[in-house]
Amino acid sequence: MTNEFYIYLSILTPLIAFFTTPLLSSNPNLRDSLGPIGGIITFYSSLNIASLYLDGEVLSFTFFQISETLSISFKITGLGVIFGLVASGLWILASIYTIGYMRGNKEKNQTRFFTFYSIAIFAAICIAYSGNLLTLFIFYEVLTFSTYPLVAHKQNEEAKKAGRLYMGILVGTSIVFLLPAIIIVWVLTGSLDFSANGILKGNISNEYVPFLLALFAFGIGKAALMPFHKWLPAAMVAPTPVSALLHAVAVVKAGVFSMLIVITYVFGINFLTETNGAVWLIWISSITLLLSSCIAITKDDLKARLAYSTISQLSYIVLGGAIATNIAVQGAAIHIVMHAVGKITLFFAAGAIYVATHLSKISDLNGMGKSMPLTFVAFFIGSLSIIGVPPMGGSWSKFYLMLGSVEKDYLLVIYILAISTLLNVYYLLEIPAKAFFQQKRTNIQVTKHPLTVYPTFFAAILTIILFIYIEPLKDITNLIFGNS
Amino acid sequence: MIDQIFGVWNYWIVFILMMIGLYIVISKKSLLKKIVGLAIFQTSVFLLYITFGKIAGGTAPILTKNIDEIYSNPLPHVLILTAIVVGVATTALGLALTVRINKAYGTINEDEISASDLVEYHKKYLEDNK
Amino acid sequence: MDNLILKVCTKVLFTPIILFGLYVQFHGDFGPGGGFQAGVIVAAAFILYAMVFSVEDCKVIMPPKLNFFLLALGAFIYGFVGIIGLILGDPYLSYDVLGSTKEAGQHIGILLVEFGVGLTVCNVMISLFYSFANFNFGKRNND
Amino acid sequence: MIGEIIINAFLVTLMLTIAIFIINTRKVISTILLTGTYSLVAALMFVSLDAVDVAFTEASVGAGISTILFLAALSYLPREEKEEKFNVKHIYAICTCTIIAGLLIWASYDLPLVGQLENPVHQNLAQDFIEGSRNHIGIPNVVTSILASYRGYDTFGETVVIYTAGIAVLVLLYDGVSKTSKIYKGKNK
Amino acid sequence: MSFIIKNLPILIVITPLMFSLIVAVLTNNRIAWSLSTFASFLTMIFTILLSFEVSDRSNISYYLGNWPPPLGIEYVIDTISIIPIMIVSVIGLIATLFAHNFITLEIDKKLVSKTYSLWLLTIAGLIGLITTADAFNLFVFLEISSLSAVALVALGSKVDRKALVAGYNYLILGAVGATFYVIGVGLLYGVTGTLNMGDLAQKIPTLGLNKSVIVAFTFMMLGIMVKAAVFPLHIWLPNAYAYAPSPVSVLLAATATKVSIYILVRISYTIFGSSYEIYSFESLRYILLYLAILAMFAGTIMAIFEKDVKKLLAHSSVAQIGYIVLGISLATSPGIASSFIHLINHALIKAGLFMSIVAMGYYTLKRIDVKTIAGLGRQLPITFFSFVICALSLAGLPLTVGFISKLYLIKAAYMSEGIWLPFLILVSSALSLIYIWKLIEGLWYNEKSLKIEKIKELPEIYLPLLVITFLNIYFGIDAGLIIDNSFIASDALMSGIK
Amino acid sequence: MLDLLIQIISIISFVGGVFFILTGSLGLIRLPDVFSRIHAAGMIDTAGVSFIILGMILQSGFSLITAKLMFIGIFIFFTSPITSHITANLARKKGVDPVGKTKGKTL
Amino acid sequence: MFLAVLIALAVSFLLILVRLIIGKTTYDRILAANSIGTIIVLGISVHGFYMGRPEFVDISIVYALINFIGTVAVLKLFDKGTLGDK
Amino acid sequence: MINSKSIALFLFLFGFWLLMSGHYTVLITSLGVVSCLLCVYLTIKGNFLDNETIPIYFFPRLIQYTIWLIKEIFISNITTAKVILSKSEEPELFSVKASQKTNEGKVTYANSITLTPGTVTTQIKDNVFEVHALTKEFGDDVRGSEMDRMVTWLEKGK
Repeated sequence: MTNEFYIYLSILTPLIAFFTTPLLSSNPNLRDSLGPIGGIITFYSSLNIASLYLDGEVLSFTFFQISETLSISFKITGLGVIFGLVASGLWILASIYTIGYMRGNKEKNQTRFFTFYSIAIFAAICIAYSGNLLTLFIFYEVLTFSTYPLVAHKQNEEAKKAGRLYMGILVGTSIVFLLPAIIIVWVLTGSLDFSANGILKGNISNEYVPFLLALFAFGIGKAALMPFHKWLPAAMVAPTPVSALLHAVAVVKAGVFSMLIVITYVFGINFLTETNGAVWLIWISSITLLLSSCIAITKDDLKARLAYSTISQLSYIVLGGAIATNIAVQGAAIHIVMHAVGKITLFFAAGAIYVATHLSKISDLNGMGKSMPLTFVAFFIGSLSIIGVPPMGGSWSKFYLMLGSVEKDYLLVIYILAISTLLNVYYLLEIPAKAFFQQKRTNIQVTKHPLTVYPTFFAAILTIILFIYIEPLKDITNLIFGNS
Repeated sequence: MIDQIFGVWNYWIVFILMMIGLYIVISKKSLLKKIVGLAIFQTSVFLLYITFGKIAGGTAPILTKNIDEIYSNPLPHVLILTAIVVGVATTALGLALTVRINKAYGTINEDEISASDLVEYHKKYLEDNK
Repeated sequence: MDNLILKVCTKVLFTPIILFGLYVQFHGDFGPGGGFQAGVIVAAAFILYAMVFSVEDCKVIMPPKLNFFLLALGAFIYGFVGIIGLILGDPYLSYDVLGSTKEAGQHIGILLVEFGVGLTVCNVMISLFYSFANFNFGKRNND
Repeated sequence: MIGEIIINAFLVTLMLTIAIFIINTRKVISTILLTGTYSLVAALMFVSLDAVDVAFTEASVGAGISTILFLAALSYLPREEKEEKFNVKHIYAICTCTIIAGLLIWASYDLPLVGQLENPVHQNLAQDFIEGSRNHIGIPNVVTSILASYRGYDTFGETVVIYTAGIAVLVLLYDGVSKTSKIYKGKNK
Repeated sequence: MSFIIKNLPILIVITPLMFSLIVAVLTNNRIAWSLSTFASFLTMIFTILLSFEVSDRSNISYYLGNWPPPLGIEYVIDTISIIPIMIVSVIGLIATLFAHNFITLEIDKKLVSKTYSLWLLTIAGLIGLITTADAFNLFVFLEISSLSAVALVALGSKVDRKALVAGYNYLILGAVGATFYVIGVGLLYGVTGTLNMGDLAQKIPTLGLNKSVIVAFTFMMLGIMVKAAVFPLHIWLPNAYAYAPSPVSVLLAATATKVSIYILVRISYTIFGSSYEIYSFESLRYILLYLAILAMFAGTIMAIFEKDVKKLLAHSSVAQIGYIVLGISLATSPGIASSFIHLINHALIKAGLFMSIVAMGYYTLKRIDVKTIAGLGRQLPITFFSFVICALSLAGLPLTVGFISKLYLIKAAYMSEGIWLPFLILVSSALSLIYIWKLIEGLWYNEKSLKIEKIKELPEIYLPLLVITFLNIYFGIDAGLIIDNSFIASDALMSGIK
Repeated sequence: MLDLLIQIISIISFVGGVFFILTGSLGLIRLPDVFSRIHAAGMIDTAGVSFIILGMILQSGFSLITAKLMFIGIFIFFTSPITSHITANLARKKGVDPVGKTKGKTL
Repeated sequence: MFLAVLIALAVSFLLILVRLIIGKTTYDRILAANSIGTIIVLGISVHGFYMGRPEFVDISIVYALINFIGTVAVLKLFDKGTLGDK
Repeated sequence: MINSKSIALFLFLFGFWLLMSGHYTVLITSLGVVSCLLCVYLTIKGNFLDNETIPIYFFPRLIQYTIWLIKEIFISNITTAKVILSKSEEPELFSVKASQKTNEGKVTYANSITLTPGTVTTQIKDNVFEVHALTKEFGDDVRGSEMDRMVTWLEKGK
């Protein structure tokens, strides 16, 4: 059994799920079980890939060659391993949760939903293991297109409008900025392959670096840098599992992952440091970070608040990349995992609440903690993780980011991080606080679905586990800059 | 000297003739007049070719018994024969189109045609936005 | 035109003009002229006839269907002469192989080819006149 | 020799005069008659430049068939052009034409003089054609032998062009062209 | 069999030509169509055989009438000309297959066989243009193709009277262009005494610096630029493509201007390439470059504001021609190669776009408008799928042919002009997204405006439509064939420049 | 001797032809209305043409050209009255008033 | 001698051209055009003799023919307003 | 089909061909025969092979008439030239009766009138001709009806 087998396995499993789901539409149980099974297989192969990567194996293969310098190829990188683990691991949870949500909510068109869910995961995993910018771009687009039917799942006017905004911003930015950026890289270097120290060094004059980086930063609309963040709150009309997928697992993570990949493997952090090409990005991401936190406070809709929280958290990751030191990038990479787990907890909780009560306003949640204790405890743990309070996983990443900025003497960044944490505390902890300590206003029918509650709680526990077992993750992030 | 002048005189007049034809094509509004202009333009080009083929003191390139005869160059003649046919084909097609345009629009004046189109466009626009 | 003199004289002139056209057609080798000019002259005779009498009268002599068939046939003859050369092993439009000697072959080739040209040109001109003269003849809707 | 030149110059100038008259005639019939005359004079010019075949064709086509076609088309067209005021567009046109004419006249300084035996046109090919026509093809009219044999493919193309024009006009002036379309109307009820 | 191999260069021209003569006299429309399809199929087979021959020998010279070149007319097929021939014959076949269902819609039943005759003549004319190595013979075929194309365009008058005016303008401008070309050839003939392109290329350098040659070059280029619809001379194109009958739009949009552009290349590099040093056409190159840039933006912006879909696509063609000409004007081997790549790819893209849009317009009344086709995409999923693929290809999304061509164009532009030119190209292609999105949105999201009950797809057009869509993707993935051949061709062209 | 005679006769006929042609052209200019001018045109077509063709026939000697020249002459003789007649006829029909008096009962 | 004839023909050509241009009625113009045709027919023949290649008289015949048909066409157009059958 | 008229037409045309041709090879001459046959066929097909097209009965007296006519033309040409040069024109319009019975006869008469400069037939209605004359003398000539008699005589050649 060759080592590439695991790559094939992890890529093909969701693809097979994609093709078989429509065939099994008559048998909902079998159809729904495809998700968890696929997730387990993918996660298993991702773990194998990770261990192989830690052993120093270089895994790469070319799927096909378009022309001499262009190809569709896959390659395992440190960042890719992390993202692959996140995507596949959370797929297990998400798919179990989705079953509960969809059945509990009695949604229509479930087959279509599951079909596109699988293809989205497929695209995410392909992004994780892509070996060059072209492959990355293609699956980036596949991800965009495949999530569109999910966003517009409800097919009413509002959903369609949101879907249009979603597609408009994501496809627009990717073609208008990202694709040209990729082409420019190709023209400059004649290659699109990722390399541990970047490929641009020596091929571009220093003054152009910020511009090229800007094309990438704004082109990767999924990273939700302001001013291209509007799609994220708009996409909140989607069913909650989709929001979870969008905000925690696949889409936004694909965005920031691409960002990090570009910064580390295309530009190279040393090159960025030399040219100071990423300084502006620090400020942009800081502004995004603060502004979106402020907006989040004003939102009464639970999912909208979480969405702005996501925007803010994504900026942490971009910020980590922009600081461009080893530690900061490692922190960013770890934050991908931590935020994913934390945010998925929060969304699961929100979805569970919605399934149980059909409530989506924060102000309506007063006193609900007593009806749904497990859910709100999970929500509380998730919030703490996002805020960065030990012993939750989120504290690690914030710690690394701060280390990174200290290393570079960006003291202002530390202040910003601190302010943002305070804001986080305010807008996230307000919800469990209200749920537990306020008086319940009306009698609300609560019909919990077990498959929505337990994954939520499990995800919350996962945040704590990740705080303790951080070592393997650290090992992988240490290898981001080369396998030596 | 006179050789010099007449050596290029033909060319010059032919060039000016061409430009008169071209001028008519460009500036006249009447579609029929444009075709006339095109005919003049093309005929003048034919003259240019034939002028190239001429040898002073030569005769038409139809062989006689006299071996020493100087014949003008027959190749341009052949080319122009072809070109004349192409010219009449263009004229015929242009006329057919003009006739059809006149039937469809009731005019062959360029400005009036575009005005008519504009009116039609606005009518359609109004209908669409009812 | 309802003019006695013109009608009678056209009848008289019709055949000599056509014969003159045919003369030009077959004497293109020796003097000015050839298929193209001949075609035009023959067509001119038909056009004269159509103008003086009526297009319908002219269609008795040259029915439109025949006219159209000959129109295509002329060009076809030309192309086909070329194809014969091709089949006999020479490049396209090579007449050398058509006759016993090269010169005879060229003669036959040129004669046939010119005939094809004449046929096409003559019929195209007649067809053009038919089209132009009788456009809008029947009842039509507005464009 | 001088006679030739005089005839040439006379005819060319005559053509110029006619062309200038054509620009501003507004009666279509005069335009057509003048164009016919223009073609006739051009044909005379061809005769004087030794191109008898071309003259033959120009006379029968340019002056004959073209004029008849114009007249036939005129049956359906307005007989008089609309009056045009001299406007900016004319100035543009004049400028364009002047520039192009200037370009051509500039080019004419490097063109070989008319009628010189040593011109490249006469040095290349011409003699081969004449000898070839005499010896290989055996036809006195060199033009015919080039037309039908040496450049027979051009002539084939020419035949196809005229065929195309014939068929195109036939199709365009087909009597039933504007019968109402059943498909379009039917589909939208 | 050997005589077929020996005569392939002429067979690809006379097959459609002779069949067009036969087709014209038929009365049965179905037979006429079958025969036309057969003819174009045969042409494609011959072209494929010819391409094998060319790859063996790299240069095939064919003497028509068995007369050696300066005396007679010569046909030359080489690695360069095989590319446009391939485009014309393949697109010709696909378009002919496609035409069957649509031609009776817009054209009187009794005229169908004659229309097919004109159709085949267009194809034959275009191929003849490419193959010939004789400057004057080129003119003859130019006229065959343009006259038949004009007639075909004007046939659209049954649906919209503007087709007549479009055809008229096409005719007049085309004739002026052709006459300009003839003047150029005449001047060259006057100073060299020959018409054969190879011969001309040899003789022009011996003349030294000659005013007539410069003017001749200018005139020939101007003439062909009209036909190729290079920017300021493109005014005939949008209307001609927009108001032509639907299948004709497909054929013309995909082939006609491509061939003219090929001739542009041929003239500037084969005839005048050998005297490049003497005249140093550097400034002329820049004129072409700026025109191309203007074309890119003008075409795109016009397309953005256009409502009529066929016209929109025609405007986009103007912009795409700008890209192609830009590649040529770089005057480097990668530049020309990128032009050739885009030449092929744009033919595939535009054929696909026109086919799918026309197939949707089948149900609309008269003009295909952004409004009238609203919502049709949902009812015609396969057609819509093809449309989306081709549209994305036009925008240059990876995995489609459009991406490949844009990539190489930008690279070539960067290599010879620096970063500003790629930047402009990127901006204009970003702008092109606007109109593409407008169409996709109209087709998919907008509510259906037509009150037609029975809308279902036409299975008859699946074959051509899916073939072209497949080609759009296939050559986007396995681009080696196109890229390699384009580079071979451009190297062959550049080797002529001394 | 005979040659000289033929030369002289042909020159005379040329002179005659030129005389009639010029007179005819003059007549075309200065005669008052279209009907009168037709007579002048008729003079060119008959006397002018025939004299000049006669001169040319004499110049060419007896050959095919003679025949062809005669055909030209005959053709012009044949067509000239027709064109004159239809021009006059049409002018009358369309109401062009002749100058001078009108005798008898005209149609 | 032939040159003299040619010049005389040219002069009369110009004279008739004056009539063609000043016209007055259209019938004058047609008449003048017809006469110009005749002059040109003669001119071509004489020119052939002048150049020493008199065998191209065929062109003159075609001229005469075209002249005739052209005149008939113009007159028919004036008479009936069309060249076809109404 | 084959009657005296078609044969006469054929012979006439073939004579015309022979005079024009000048190349008396078998090929060209046989082509000439074919051409002449084609022309005759066309007249038959167009259904106008009649006395008007081929007035064979004119032939016996044609030469004599032609000579007379040429003489008339010559005389009237000189007169016309005089009139033009002396500016003594006094045009008049009048009508005369023609005594011919057949169309071809009338046409011959009308053409003869027109061919002699100074007189032009302007209209024909049945057997009344409207004639325009340059001067009174010309008018008197026509009214004197010598020409009418000559044409009638020619017509009687039957």
